[in-house]
Amino acid sequence: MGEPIRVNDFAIRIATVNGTGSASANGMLMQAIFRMGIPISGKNIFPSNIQGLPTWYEIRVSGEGHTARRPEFDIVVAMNAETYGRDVADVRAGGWLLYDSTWPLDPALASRSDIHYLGVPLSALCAEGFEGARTRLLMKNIAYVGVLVALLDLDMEIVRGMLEETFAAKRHLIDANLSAIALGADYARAHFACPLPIRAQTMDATRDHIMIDGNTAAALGCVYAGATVGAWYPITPSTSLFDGFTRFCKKFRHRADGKANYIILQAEDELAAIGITIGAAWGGARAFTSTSGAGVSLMNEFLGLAYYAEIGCVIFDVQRVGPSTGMPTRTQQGDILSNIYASHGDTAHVALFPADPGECFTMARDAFDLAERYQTPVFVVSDLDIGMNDWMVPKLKWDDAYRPDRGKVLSAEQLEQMDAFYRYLDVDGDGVAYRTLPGVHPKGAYFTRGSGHDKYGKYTEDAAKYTEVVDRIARKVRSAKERIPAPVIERADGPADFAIVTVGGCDRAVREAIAAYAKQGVRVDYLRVLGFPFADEVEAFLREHAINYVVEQNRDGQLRRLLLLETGIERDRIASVVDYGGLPLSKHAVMSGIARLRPDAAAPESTGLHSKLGARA
Amino acid sequence: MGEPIRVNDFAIRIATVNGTGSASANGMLMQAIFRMGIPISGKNIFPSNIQGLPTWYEIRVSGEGHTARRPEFDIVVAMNAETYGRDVADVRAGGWLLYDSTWPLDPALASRSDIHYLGVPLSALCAEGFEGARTRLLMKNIAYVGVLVALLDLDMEIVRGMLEETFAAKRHLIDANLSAIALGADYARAHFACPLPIRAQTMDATRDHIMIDGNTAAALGCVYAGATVGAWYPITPSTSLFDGFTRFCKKFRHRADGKANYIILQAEDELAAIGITIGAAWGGARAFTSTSGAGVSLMNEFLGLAYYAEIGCVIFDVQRVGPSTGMPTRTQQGDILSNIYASHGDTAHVALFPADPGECFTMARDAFDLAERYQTPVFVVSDLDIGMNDWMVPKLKWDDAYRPDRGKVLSAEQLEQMDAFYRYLDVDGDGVAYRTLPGVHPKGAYFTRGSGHDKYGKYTEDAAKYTEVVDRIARKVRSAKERIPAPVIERADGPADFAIVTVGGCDRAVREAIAAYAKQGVRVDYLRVLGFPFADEVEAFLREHAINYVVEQNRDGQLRRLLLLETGIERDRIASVVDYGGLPLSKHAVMSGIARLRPDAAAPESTGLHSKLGARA
Amino acid sequence: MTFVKPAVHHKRLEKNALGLTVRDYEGALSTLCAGCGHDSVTAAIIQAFWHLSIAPHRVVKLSGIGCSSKTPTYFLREAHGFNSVHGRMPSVATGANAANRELLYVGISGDGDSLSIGLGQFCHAIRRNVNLTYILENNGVYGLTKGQFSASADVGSKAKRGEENRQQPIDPVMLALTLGATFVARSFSGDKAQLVPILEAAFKHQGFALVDVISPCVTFNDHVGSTKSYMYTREHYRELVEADLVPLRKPIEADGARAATTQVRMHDGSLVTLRGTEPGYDPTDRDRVYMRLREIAKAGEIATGLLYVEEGGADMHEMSATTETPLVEVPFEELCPGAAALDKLMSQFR
Amino acid sequence: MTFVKPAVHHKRLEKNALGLTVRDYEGALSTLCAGCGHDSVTAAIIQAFWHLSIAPHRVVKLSGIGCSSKTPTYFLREAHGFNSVHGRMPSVATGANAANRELLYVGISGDGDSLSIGLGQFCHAIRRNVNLTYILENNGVYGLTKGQFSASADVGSKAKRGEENRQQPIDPVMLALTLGATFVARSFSGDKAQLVPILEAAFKHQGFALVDVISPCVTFNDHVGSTKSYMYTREHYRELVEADLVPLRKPIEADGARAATTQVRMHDGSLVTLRGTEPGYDPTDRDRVYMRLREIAKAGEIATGLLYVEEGGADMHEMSATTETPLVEVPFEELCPGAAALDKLMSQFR
Ligand SMILES: Cc1ncc(C[n+]2csc(CCOP(=O)(O)OP(=O)(O)O)c2C)c(N)n1
Ligand SMILES: Cc1ncc(C[n+]2csc(CCOP(=O)(O)OP(=O)(O)O)c2C)c(N)n1
Ligand code: SF4
Ligand code: SF4
Ligand SMILES: [Mg+2]
Ligand SMILES: [Mg+2]
Repeated sequence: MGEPIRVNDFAIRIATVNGTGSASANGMLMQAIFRMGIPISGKNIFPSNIQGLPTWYEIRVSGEGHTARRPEFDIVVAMNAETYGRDVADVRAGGWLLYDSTWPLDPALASRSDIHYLGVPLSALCAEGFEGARTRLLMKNIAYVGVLVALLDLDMEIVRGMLEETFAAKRHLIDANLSAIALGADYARAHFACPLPIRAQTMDATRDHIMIDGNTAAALGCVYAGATVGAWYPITPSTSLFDGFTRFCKKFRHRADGKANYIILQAEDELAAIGITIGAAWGGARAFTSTSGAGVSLMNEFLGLAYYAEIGCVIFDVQRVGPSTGMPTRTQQGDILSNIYASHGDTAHVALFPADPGECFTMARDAFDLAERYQTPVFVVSDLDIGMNDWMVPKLKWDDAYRPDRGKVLSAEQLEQMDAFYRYLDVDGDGVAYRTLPGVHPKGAYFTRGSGHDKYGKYTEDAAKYTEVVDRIARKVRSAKERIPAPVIERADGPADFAIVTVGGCDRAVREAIAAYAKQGVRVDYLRVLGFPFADEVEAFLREHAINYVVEQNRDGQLRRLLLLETGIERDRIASVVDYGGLPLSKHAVMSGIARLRPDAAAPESTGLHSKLGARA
Repeated sequence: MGEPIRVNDFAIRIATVNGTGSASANGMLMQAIFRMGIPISGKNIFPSNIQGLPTWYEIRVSGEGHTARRPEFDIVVAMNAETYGRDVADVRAGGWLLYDSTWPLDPALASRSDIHYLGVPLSALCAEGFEGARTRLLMKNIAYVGVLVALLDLDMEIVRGMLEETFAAKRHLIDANLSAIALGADYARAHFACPLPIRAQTMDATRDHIMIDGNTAAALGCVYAGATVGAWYPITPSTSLFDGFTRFCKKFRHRADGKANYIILQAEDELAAIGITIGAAWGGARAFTSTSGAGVSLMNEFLGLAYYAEIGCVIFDVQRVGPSTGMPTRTQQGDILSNIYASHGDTAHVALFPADPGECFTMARDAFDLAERYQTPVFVVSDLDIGMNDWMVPKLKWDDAYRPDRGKVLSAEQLEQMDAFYRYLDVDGDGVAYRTLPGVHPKGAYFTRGSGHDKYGKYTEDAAKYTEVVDRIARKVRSAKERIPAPVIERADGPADFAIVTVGGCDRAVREAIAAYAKQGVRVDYLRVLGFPFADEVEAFLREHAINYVVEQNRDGQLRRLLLLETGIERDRIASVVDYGGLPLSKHAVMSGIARLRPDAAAPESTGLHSKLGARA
Repeated sequence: MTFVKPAVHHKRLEKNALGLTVRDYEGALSTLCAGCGHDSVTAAIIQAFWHLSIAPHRVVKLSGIGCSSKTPTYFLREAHGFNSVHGRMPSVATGANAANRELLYVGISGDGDSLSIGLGQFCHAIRRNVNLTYILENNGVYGLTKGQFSASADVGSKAKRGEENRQQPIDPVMLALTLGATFVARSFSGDKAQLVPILEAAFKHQGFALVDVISPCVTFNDHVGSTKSYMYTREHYRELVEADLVPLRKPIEADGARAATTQVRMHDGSLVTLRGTEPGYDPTDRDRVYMRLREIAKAGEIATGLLYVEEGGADMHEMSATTETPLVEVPFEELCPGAAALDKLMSQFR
Repeated sequence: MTFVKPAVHHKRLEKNALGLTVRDYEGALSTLCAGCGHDSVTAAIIQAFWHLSIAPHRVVKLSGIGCSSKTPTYFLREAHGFNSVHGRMPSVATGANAANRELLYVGISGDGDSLSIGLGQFCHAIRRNVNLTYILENNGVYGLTKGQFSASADVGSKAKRGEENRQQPIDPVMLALTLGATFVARSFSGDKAQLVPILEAAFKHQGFALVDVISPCVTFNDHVGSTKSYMYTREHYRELVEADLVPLRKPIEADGARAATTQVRMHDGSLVTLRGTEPGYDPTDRDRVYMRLREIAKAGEIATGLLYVEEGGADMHEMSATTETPLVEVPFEELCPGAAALDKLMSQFR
């Protein structure tokens, strides 16, 4: 074979049919490696359909801790005859194709001389080993896990422990799974040189970490931030955020009498979802909704109302490929501008950009604080990759000293002592007016409206009175930059050759690219924006560099556009590197994008077949 | 009095109560002056309410042809006791306040020593001269016209002719109106030195012109362009566009059998209105909708669909002050960006920016041609000032040789001869694919969808196939700049001190400012963008000038932002001059805005009181 | 039937149980057209709140956009008000109610606001049984945009300029009955004597209470040929059920004088007495109510009264098993599971 | 009742009047779950079009978003199709129909698509009486987003994970009857023998034809406890009216064998024969239909059949007095008034 041994550095793609139960098998594989202490990530490339179509699961294992997608597959597990063609093609040169050899492989597919074919008669083995069609189908998935256990040298004790945990009292399930694994592993050991040159080895890099998806983490953040009203309408890929919120509320939010300390409303559509959210926020609750691009499009009018009437609420946009329905099960960062400038008229909304589930958790909390502090809608701009895929992040932590920042809310006592209350008066000169909640005190009453009002809250059609209020609102929103988390900045050793600026889930791939550049002696400074309005550091950083590559996942370079509009940077110093086909970003896409703009820059090193990268699935 | 005589150069503001019939009196005044051959314009500053609130009508008369709003009133006709205060304050120093002296003026109001008070007991005169409360109320309006006929020396023969035309067979109405005019005029001649130093004099500058509002002209444009399906939902200030379309269709579009060659659907909301428009355009009709900002906000999702599924339809956005309900009866250019980038995901829409009703007519036609040629939504970005106010423009003309540009539509014969048809294939390499209409031929059938599709129209979730299509769409929309009307460019005599770039209805005020600068020896080059994507001339022009002031009517400088994003111009060479209080733009706002940015630039010359300009009404 | 203009009771200075006069329930001066039906509805709302001695600041008033939707400014100046966006008041009200279930919610809408752009939200608020009095000021036109037909315009009704509507009207009452609404009433802005007790009952109702009020638009829809004019409404008016609310505070006396009454006990214990004006009309039998209303409509009459009521249905909070404490008042300490719980939870993610 | 699985007629190779076989009416391969009710509906649609000998390319098929809304790809590959946005198919269909009234329009939607996000458009398409067959593939859940309750979920129906729905369902049939729909039917994806003739009649109907089809979601809503499962539907199924369409081409023969029939002549002259399965059921009496359906629903049964039909109502084009010529075909020369007319008009603006 001649292939050098590579420990804890490989990528696997598993091709199956959706709805056949492969998800739990893939999860088992992930968990086993994770529990071996090895950094790992999983990307689920699934169809917008419920059952019967091709689906892929990609596992990246990296002792160095790189967890971005790596579309260069050492092993492809081809369990779906329908996609054999592309699956064979997707094995890197020198890699391994694992397939079900119960039926012979089409000779046309079996003809790559630069890869290794590993045929395991999985169906036949399971037909022999198990009873019942459904069981056989499910166990076939477990059996390929078994094959991989042998090929990759996974720790069987860990796998056994996981099964015992999962099925606890159901001994027969533990046994069935164990024997399916044995079927696969034994066959592999009997027929192939196990382990392969690429393999896993126990290390200690995941001890304080968890595997979690961003929607679950965001949901947990909402629970911890004290959100009590959630309104939503199902839409991929945001649905699981409310699934999570529901689950955690059921766990944590029932009072002694069984009554709920929260209310979750499945709205009739996104207009209603944001309407409920705004109504509840106006009523004094921490309220939020979660949606994806199409939903935000429908919320535009209401978002303008919330901006102008100054109602602080939180919107999670778990982005998918748009415009229109687009590719609902693919990721993109295409809503950056439509979030920030949502609504007709002059607006700008506060936004936070998490890069991973850990930040989904903390930014969910921050979003509520910002929304209430600045009395304005706050977006948490996530995406499918962050929201639905399995990420390894440090364990989530909570500071029990945290108390919500409700901003400037007047209590009954304060109102009692006031001569008069005016909702939109800039009493403190900071652009933020005091608000009151319904029902608290007669003096707190005012009339909220999206139509022209003066600083006293009175209806107006007067130019000066109108502009006075919208000018203050502009000032107020701009001032939010003071509480927006500072950008993440990491500097190269020594003067940088160039800088990369990025946002959200591009983080991992960009860092991996920077590490690769460093190995090649190219020094790259790094900045990731965490929110909008931009903290001052953002512009300062851009100004430090002759050229900043703005890496993002949309066609039109929306972050770059936002930087152009909202900082003073010269256009020639920010260049777009975009990738928008819907797959999670890879180091390769970053480096080849930069190489295209900068012929002198290093292209990504290659260990195999790259020609069709990203164009698959 | 010492005031020099000023012929055909004055501004009048008439303050009344809405719903009391003053509109027709004001119209009569306008028409009389217009028929005297004198350039004129009227601005209706009305409340968002049906009856009983203050309303103003402003008439600008300018022999030099300046028809922008001039908020420096020589005469204020104060017919509404509720607003006496501000009406008195709004008379320029040296000007005249005309009020109903049936009741004495509050001494506090009568105390300005720098203006002339002209009291006419209008109510008393009408009580004497007419029977019935309603008639008296209406005739009081006609009576103030009579006063102005005398004060301004209007041509009574013209007035008489107008009345005879208007009321044709209704002799008694002609007589009543004539006697009301006489009541006012006689009283004025008896008590004041008539005419005033400011006065009208017949000239010949309106012969080939008409007085029309932009919505009416746009409606006519739609009829002439061959639009057959119109769907709308009422919203100020766009409603009168469909009122006009309905009227003209009734006039021009019924066949011999009385059947309609069009269908107008009052939709249940804006989502339905754009849905119907898209459906009809897809079905092969020239279809359009008309709305204002809130409506566009609601249309976002559908606009993304039309962009991505490539359906050419036309949307008129008659802008008002936003975000949210804002000031529905005030003007603004606040939707430029929300129109062009409507929808989540990466989009950019073609837009046309009319400056006056004449362009509303031609651009309505052009919009359909562009929509069908580029198979994409096209906005006509109008506003309340253009759409609802009375503008003097050259008579609308039509070329009978015009035939609609349907773009690339395959006929049954063409399809019959083809092997296969693929909806999204770039056959000609120009980014525009061929389309087919339903029902025409079995070979033309394809499946339209807003979800991922490849160039053959087939569903896809493949990165490369998806991006191939959206890249072509981006190219296609960019290429529309070739057919977007070229910008209006006017150059100063000799090298310019600076340039002004503007859009839409700002045109008149900017030109007036440039004329004023010229008188002061300041040379200013002028460019007005007529559409988006920008023609190449736009950037070339910007590059010619060290500084370009971008004058527009919104808070955040949206045109400037668009130039920053969509041309290569350096940010320091485009500076924002904005006015967004909701009133039509004036020369004064332009010049003082520029003066603020450029201390050396001339401020507007003043003939009177300016302190409260724009802040009124 | 002949129509009797209700006697206007000048109770201006009379005080209610809270020591407040009717004045204390007023708001800003109306800017609607003189004679607009909506102003009469406003007056009835003021009267009903005063009569029930509800503290103004414990009321939340909401609306969409339209002439009708402007009216919340004209009553209860001490109540928080929210003039939201066109057609979407139901969702805003739902959210506000979700946050604080203890306040009294009254939503004002128009026929355009509720039956065109807002139809979906209207129906879903009924389905969710939000505890909200929903007053639909129904004039058959879009008043604020100057007189286009709305979805409640009757077939054959003539617009001011003469066109005739040819589309079927959407009748909010029939719709609400079909959708399972638990309180359905119709009245007329010109009949305060009928409207005030209906509003009082609606305010007491636990759940969604629809009060459809024919409220003529004098400017755009009060001419001959219109079926939503004062004249037409008066001439085609048919009162089916008189309602009378006996608040909990007052002792309930048997009303021996009137027969054929149904008494419905409201959530707070107060009693609504319903007197059918025709024999056999049972305002608690949804299906028979539906049929009778269809008959009356076919006969060209407008059925009014508290047409249907069903007490004891679960409202949104009950269906959600929300705590009795308004969510806005639950202390953060109870909402946040804390660091220890998080730490424990983390083990599930390994 | 016991439910009899319809005999599947293998007419694959039989040709219709256009010389086409059933195959010519098929589309792409379905990507739905094996056993999904929607696929059966697709099969019935294919059958009905074939049987009526309608030229596929003269059909326009539209949908919103959902599993159900995917199905237009699976039939009539020679028809233009439009998979629009979620809940908004009715407006797109309205526009397409406005442009070309001559084609046959069939819209496919789901219960989420029609009764949640799309409720307003659904109701207004009924009100406008758009000439459109509206097939609502009703499974009580959002299939494509993985099984949340939809607005048609019955009270007490259990989700796969066990939660029970507590909100009243919206019944599209009752809603359509209330809103004045002129063709209202309900069927079951598992009963092709009933569904095919209903679809045929719907295609012939001039105006909006609602066909609500209980179409179980085998993946998320076919378990015990669900009221939209195959089992539940079969057990609670009650056929009220059998329909049979006799196309114009065929000679109409008296069917002496069956009594109690009503015959309705469709717009194109063909006849629908309706056989009530219970005495006295009159599918042309809206109010009695409404009442009977309520009774049946209360008894826990699901009424099916061509429940109500009214022919001869004005559709959208008739209400608009649109020319018979499809608007797309009116030549530009007739649409543009020309230079002279404009010149003349200009005098009005001076
Ligand atoms: C999104 C949106 N579309 C349109 C409008 C314009 N608009 C304001 S009020 C109104 C209709 C109001 O009718 P109705 O609810 O019947 O109230 P009324 O004025 O008759 O009382 C419309 C269409 C708007 N404000 N917002
Ligand atoms: C604006 C918008 N919101 C949400 C979605 C997500 N979505 C897709 S299908 C669907 C529900 C479909 O349910 P139904 O119409 O009942 O169809 P089924 O899948 O059950 O056949 C939802 C919520 C979307 N596509 N667009
Ligand atoms: S227009 Fe009609 S609805 Fe509006 S205020 Fe006037 S009368 Fe009332
Ligand atoms: S999820 Fe349900 S509705 Fe969707 S295809 Fe599967 S069975 Fe059908
Ligand atoms: Mg109305
Ligand atoms: Mg469904």
